[in-house]
Amino acid sequence: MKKLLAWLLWLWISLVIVGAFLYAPLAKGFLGESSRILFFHVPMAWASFIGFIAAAVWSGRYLFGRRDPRHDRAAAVAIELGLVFGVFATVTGALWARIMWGAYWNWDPRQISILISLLFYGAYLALRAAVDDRETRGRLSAAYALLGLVVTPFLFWIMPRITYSLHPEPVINAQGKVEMEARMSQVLYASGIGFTALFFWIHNLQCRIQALFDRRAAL
Amino acid sequence: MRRNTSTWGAEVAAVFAKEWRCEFRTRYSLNTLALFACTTLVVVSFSLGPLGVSRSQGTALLPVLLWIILLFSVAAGLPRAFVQEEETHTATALRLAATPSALFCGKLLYGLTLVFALEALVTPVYVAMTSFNVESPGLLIAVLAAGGYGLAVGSTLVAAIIAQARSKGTLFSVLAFPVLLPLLVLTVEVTRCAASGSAPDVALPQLLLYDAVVTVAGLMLFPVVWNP
Amino acid sequence: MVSGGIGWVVAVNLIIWTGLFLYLLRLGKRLRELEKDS
Amino acid sequence: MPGVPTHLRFENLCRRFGRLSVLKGVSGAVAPGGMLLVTGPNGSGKSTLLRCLSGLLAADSGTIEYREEEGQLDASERRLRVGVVAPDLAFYAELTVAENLEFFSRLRRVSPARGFAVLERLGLPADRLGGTLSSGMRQRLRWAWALLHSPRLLLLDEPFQNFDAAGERTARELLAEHLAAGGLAVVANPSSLDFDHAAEHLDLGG
Repeated sequence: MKKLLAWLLWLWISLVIVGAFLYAPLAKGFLGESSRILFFHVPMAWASFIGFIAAAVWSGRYLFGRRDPRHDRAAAVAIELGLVFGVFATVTGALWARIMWGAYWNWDPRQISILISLLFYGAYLALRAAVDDRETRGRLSAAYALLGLVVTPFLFWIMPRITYSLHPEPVINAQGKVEMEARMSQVLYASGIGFTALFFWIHNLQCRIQALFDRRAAL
Repeated sequence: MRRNTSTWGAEVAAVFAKEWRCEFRTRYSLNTLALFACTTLVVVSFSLGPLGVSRSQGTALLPVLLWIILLFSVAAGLPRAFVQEEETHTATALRLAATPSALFCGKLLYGLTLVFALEALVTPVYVAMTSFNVESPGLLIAVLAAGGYGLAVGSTLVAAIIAQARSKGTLFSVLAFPVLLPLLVLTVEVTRCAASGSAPDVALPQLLLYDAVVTVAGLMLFPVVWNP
Repeated sequence: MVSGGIGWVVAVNLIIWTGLFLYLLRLGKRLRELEKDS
Repeated sequence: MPGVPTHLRFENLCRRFGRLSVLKGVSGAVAPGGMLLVTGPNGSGKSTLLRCLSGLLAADSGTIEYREEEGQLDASERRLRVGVVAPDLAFYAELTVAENLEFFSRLRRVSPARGFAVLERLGLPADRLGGTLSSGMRQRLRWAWALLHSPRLLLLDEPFQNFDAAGERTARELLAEHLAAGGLAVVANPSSLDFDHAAEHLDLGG
């Protein structure tokens, strides 16, 4: 059964790749094919945030539940993976910015917000590295992850209105609704689902690897 | 003897009184904060002074530097409140005697008084040395109060977290700055409005909301951070 | 309509994705073995 | 149900620190007026057990059940009710002995007079700064602090450490009075000191 799901995911993302380049039309007002990076840049950012939110949920269950080490491990792995996806999202975003506006980094509010949340979760990993006792480490990092769930949304809420936004707001969510042709949004959402599924598959594998390490460390 | 609210307030007062009594005996935090604020103040105004920042540039640049001075001064002086409890092992006695929420509020009040004292020291000198023209001083005081509160509550919570880790000093900055950055963006924006005299449309309510949100997070998370 | 360039890009992407996918599958299999005997 | 007598029961407590497993399924119980003597060589987990019982440390597994008149108390409530004497307990060096006790009596919600009574009984210099106390005086201060809120359960880790003859005599009297009044005590000591009181024995072995 798991194998079937895996191959289904393989097919799903393959279709997304084909769709992104052949099926979806070009976004209006962009330089040639470069807009197609949208189908990979945005979903990775989504997967990264979903990872951080999932980590906060696991942290909450760890703290206010039975202090089950599995929840602590799941939260830590979700944040590590969220950082990896976040870095990929930032790199692809910078590449796109380079093509579109001539500079890798132009202090666009969306870029700033992603960067600061990556800083935050980088600090989370620094905290985990600085505490030896397993129980204390779980407790403190879970609290910080929950603090992140409270603080990082502020970034995304206040940043866009404070500084002028170069980010393609009109395409993504000007006035909150997606102004894209049907075929584009189909591919985008399909890609979002595909990347999120990939995220949690890798998360599952990484958790099991971590569990084996912990078991051997405890022998 | 159930712990009712009236005695909860007495616990908060006891913690607050203890913090200041210890502080007056050693003056550790006061000295650190004052010295740190003065040195950064001199460095900043020196870099601005000779350059002679023009009036228009001033309103954009000076608010940022003011809040950077305050941020770094707070980062230097405030974590001690919890770090010293762990390093001198007095935290064990405190864990066995104090109600966590009362302890958090006591330490927060202590942090608040430190931050407001810092602001009262730094801001007038800063305005004088950089000839920072402020159109509406009332708004400036409001943002100093709300921003100072945010700095205090954020720093107190993060200090409680890093107090139980190794390498506390560096860890505090690494963990605290991403938490305090949204606050800084808002305080700089409102300070800029105060300088130019324009109305801070949405930034001030957002600043107050940030304070409220972090306070609630602090009250919920501190007991879990403080106790096993 | 499909210019050569796009076709190549799609092909390369598919190969990379399939490679990553097979790696993850193999990793899953080895993990199941490791978990079985420990 | 009238006041259920205070009692403590813990079952197969386990705690490990990384690779080192310190508590391997420790169990025990104490009834009102009873005392449990915990012995074992250094590093056998005596202090860890007491820290778990006081709620300062979370056990990895196992249960701790502590009941007072009002009923079952969880770890956070137990933590504030027990009286603890332990070598790693320290007080504020900048405050005098009286100020330390006054601060903690306000936290414990007991009248400061209680602090002075305990202070007198243990012969502590009220106006000496905490930092300038000798190790024997510091141990007396720990006893004074532990008895401030007249706890029902005493957790004593090497209770007579650094004491002179007078100090030990006073401490033994206080312990005897506590037990006579129906209080509970768990005492951890490397060697099984001669306790005139009938004590259950828990040896954590080598």
